[in-house]
Amino acid sequence: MTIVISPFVFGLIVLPFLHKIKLRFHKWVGIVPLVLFLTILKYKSSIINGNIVSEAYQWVPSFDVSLSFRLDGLSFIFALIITGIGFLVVIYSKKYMHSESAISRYFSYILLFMSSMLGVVLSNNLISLFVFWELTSISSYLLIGFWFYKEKSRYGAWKALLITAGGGLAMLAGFILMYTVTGSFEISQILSQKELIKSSPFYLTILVLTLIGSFTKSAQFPFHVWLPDAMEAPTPVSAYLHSATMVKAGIYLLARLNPVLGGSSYWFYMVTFTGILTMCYGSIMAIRQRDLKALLAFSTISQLGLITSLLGVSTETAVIGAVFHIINHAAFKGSLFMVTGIIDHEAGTRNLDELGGLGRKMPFTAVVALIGALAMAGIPPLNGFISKELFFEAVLVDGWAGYVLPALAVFGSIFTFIYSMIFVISPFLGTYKPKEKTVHEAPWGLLLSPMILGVTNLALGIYPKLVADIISKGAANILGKYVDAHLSLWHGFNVPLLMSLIVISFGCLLFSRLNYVKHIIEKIQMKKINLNKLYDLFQTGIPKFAGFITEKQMTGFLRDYLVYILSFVFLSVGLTSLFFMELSIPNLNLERIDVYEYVVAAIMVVSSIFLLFTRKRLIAILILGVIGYMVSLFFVLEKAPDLALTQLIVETITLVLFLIAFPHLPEITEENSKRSTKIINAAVSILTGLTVTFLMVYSKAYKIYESVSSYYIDNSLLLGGGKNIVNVILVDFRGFDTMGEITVLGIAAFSVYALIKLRLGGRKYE
Amino acid sequence: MIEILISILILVGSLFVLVSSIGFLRFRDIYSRMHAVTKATTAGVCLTLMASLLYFSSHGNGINGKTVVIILFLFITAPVGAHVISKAAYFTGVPLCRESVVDEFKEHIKKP
Amino acid sequence: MIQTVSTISLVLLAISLVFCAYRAITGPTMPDRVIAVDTIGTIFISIIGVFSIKLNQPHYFDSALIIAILSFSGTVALGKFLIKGECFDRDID
Amino acid sequence: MNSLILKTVATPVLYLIVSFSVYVFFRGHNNPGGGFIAGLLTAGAFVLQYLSFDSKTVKSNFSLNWKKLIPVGLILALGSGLGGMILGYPFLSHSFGCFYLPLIGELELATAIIFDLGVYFVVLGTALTIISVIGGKD
Repeated sequence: MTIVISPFVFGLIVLPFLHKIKLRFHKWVGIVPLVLFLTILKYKSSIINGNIVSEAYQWVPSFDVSLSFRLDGLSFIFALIITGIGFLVVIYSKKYMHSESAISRYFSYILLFMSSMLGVVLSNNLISLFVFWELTSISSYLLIGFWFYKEKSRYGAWKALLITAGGGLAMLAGFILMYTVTGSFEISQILSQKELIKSSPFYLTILVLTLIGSFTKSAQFPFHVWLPDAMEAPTPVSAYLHSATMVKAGIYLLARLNPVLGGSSYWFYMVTFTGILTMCYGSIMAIRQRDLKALLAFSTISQLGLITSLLGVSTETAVIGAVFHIINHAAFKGSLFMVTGIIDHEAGTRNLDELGGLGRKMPFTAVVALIGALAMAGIPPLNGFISKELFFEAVLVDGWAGYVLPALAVFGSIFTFIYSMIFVISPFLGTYKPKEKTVHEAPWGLLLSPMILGVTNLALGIYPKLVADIISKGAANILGKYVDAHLSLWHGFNVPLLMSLIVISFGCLLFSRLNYVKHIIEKIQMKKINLNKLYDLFQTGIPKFAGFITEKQMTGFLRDYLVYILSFVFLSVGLTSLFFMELSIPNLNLERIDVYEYVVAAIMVVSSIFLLFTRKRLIAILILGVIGYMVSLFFVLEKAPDLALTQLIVETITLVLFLIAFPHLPEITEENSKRSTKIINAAVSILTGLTVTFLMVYSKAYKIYESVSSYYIDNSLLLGGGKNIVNVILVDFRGFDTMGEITVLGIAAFSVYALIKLRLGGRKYE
Repeated sequence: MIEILISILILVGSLFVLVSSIGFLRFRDIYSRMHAVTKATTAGVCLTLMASLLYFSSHGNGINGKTVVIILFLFITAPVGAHVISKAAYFTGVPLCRESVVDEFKEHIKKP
Repeated sequence: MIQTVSTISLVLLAISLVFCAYRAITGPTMPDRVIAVDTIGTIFISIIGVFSIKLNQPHYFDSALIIAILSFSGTVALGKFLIKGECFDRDID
Repeated sequence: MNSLILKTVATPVLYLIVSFSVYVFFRGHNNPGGGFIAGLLTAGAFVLQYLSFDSKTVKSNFSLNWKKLIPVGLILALGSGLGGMILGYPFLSHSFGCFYLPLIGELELATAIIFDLGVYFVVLGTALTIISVIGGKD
């Protein structure tokens, strides 16, 4: 718990405060992630021998939502990645952003993100997971839109927020459905009742909703549009959020809920094929990009697709491969993004056409870039190769999928190989194009973190056993049974090795004919149904549609509003009761009504009919007065003194108000409204009248719920200390409602005052 | 004994009210109607209230002051109301009925 | 004895109420209608008086008093309105 | 035109009505009455004032600014609610007790009365703000 909250507290409260008192503290902000990294590492031994560290804090006991945290194998790996990469990014961005003025704001956002990401990974309660999930979306919005004066970054930030938050909502719906099925939000309980969910009728809906949530977050095929635009963020942010951690939240969710939702054929087809499809799509698009960061963005999409497909297969090797690749991807993609940052920082541009021959100028960066790219391409000495092997091995599934999947996998990996080559060769080799800035080796601050990541790539490649035990623990959590991961660089001659050879050979071949390949892709690229256009259409379409509706409805005539409201009342109440409730004419015990009540009722009916045909407004007011008095007389006859009092006073005050307002009202013009509006008005009013009478009669006759008045009768004196039940209810039992009502009254008075003053102000009163 | 007195009061009161409303119905112009209505109805209502005062003092828990207040209030407000309405009627130019003989108010009236 | 008498008087009052309502609706001139509404208020008070006797419930006199008060202010407002077209005038010296 | 009769009657009637509304207010807990009705009653009384005198004199007689009543009422209501919370009860919980006042004798008061007073002021403030704004254009 303290792990999650500390960056939160530090980021949001401490940094701005320090910034105010001009203490340039952000030099040492790196300590926070480092300390966190070490504390999590401390738990390593306890995680290995299997016991789970968990803490819980009551949050909303009535909905049994609690802030409960749980550290097991899977979340241990993710927590390490978040804090480790976080630490490296913070060091990197200290150098990268030092020219930036609002650097403390930048670091508080980064820390906000770190704590919300830790929250997602560590939380054991679905609702707290959702809350942190949305917090990550918000912090990514803030970070992408960091340079808010740039229109592009605002657009990218908004797009990212819209899509991820939208997906989040669907996911919340899924969670609540899960709650209805299993009866608890705690993930540990849900995991233990997985049969219950699998067999429940809601299984498919839960699956689809949760998948939408994770696919939007991990930028899978239909929802990937926001990631390329998110590249407007400062490069360290892209390195941290949009490669290593945030986009992996969706993957984490898939992994965490795998035992519950996984295993069925729906899961296999949906997840695996979206994954493979995203992988191929991402890698193909990556080749066409001219901007280095865009290339990396699409490569992230394809790598995420790869992991999702592995989770889709969810056999033992697949899951081990997925977890291992999560670590590798974080490592090499982080270093590649930082390298791009260095190039951008040094050479001033990220455009591939203008870059070339930087290798001689920046040897170290070139080496680091080479390690990262080779890892991404899956060349033997590096960790990328092992996870690629596992990927190929896992993809060899039985059944017809066993043929399609490997083919697509190889196809995707070929393109992955190509864009990794592009990343290394075009900026660093080739002819040097002179820049206005003299290009020289990056300062140490910038180079340190990518170097560390590069080293980890190499280390994991050569000696994977280093992380084997954590991975087996993580995989065990995903599959829900004991798993022993034996990772080794060399698996001997088998089909995956063959597939890798094909990938490498084809890759080199196609790379040499790159422009030709690009030309082909250009042609088959469907111009019309571009997803981005779809998003923009969605963006502009909705306001226009809303405008259309309001215009149609807000005609300015009070009459039309009434017609809309009343017809809605009739439709919703009248029709539903007609169709859904078995209706029999209830027996109205008429004999109880005395004779003079009929007289009063008759007067009311006659005067209201007369009201219809009055021409002069004053008479109408008077008749209204009469009707009001009759109603209060009814209250008296029905022995309800309180109501009678209130009705009387309100009646007369409104009478006076009408008279006061009279000079302001326009004369009753002879409404020559056409017959059709008259008919509509008549029809609507009659129907509403019928509905209301029906409701009164029906509610009187059928007692569905026993009336609550008995409760008030017997203890209004005991608890409220007053014999007048109505007043005791008003003031004591339902005090809160009365509080609301009087506030509304106050607001009404002020608004009337403001409106009148406004209108009068406009017209100079003599 | 009290019972008889109360019932007489109630009956006389409601008769007064009935007579005044009949008058209200039959008279020809506003001014005479006002005579009938304000005077008789107020008298009728006061009688009924007196009856309820007596009734509650004998049956209920002592004389409740409200009836007295109502009677007092009616005595004050009825004539004032009638005065305002007649002034309004006169100034808005409601004609006196044909039979009316003299209209002293016309001379010393100045248009508002 | 009291019950029967109060019912008779209630019926009488109801009839007079009908007459006033008739006058309120047809009433040739505006002041007629105002007076009609005022008398309806006053008759109302007597109905409440008789009714409370019938039910032996002294609680209704509050509403009766309020009717008296407020029908008076209604009449005055209507009167002023008829004359001047607006009830609240700003300042008359 | 403002007839002299109306002016003379208006003030005594005002006092009558206001005293009646105070009576109704305090009696509210046990039999018909309460903050809402009392508020409206006093508003009615002041309407009569506005009717008989013009708004200038009314403003001079009663220097009360109606708009100020509304926040006062709301604070009272909120205060009585918060009072309960200070003692640890949930928001807006009321208690009642019997007090022996030397003059009046045994009196049974409920804290809800304060809440009712808040309602009284808000209702009074609302009604009169609206009426005075539309009518008096002060």
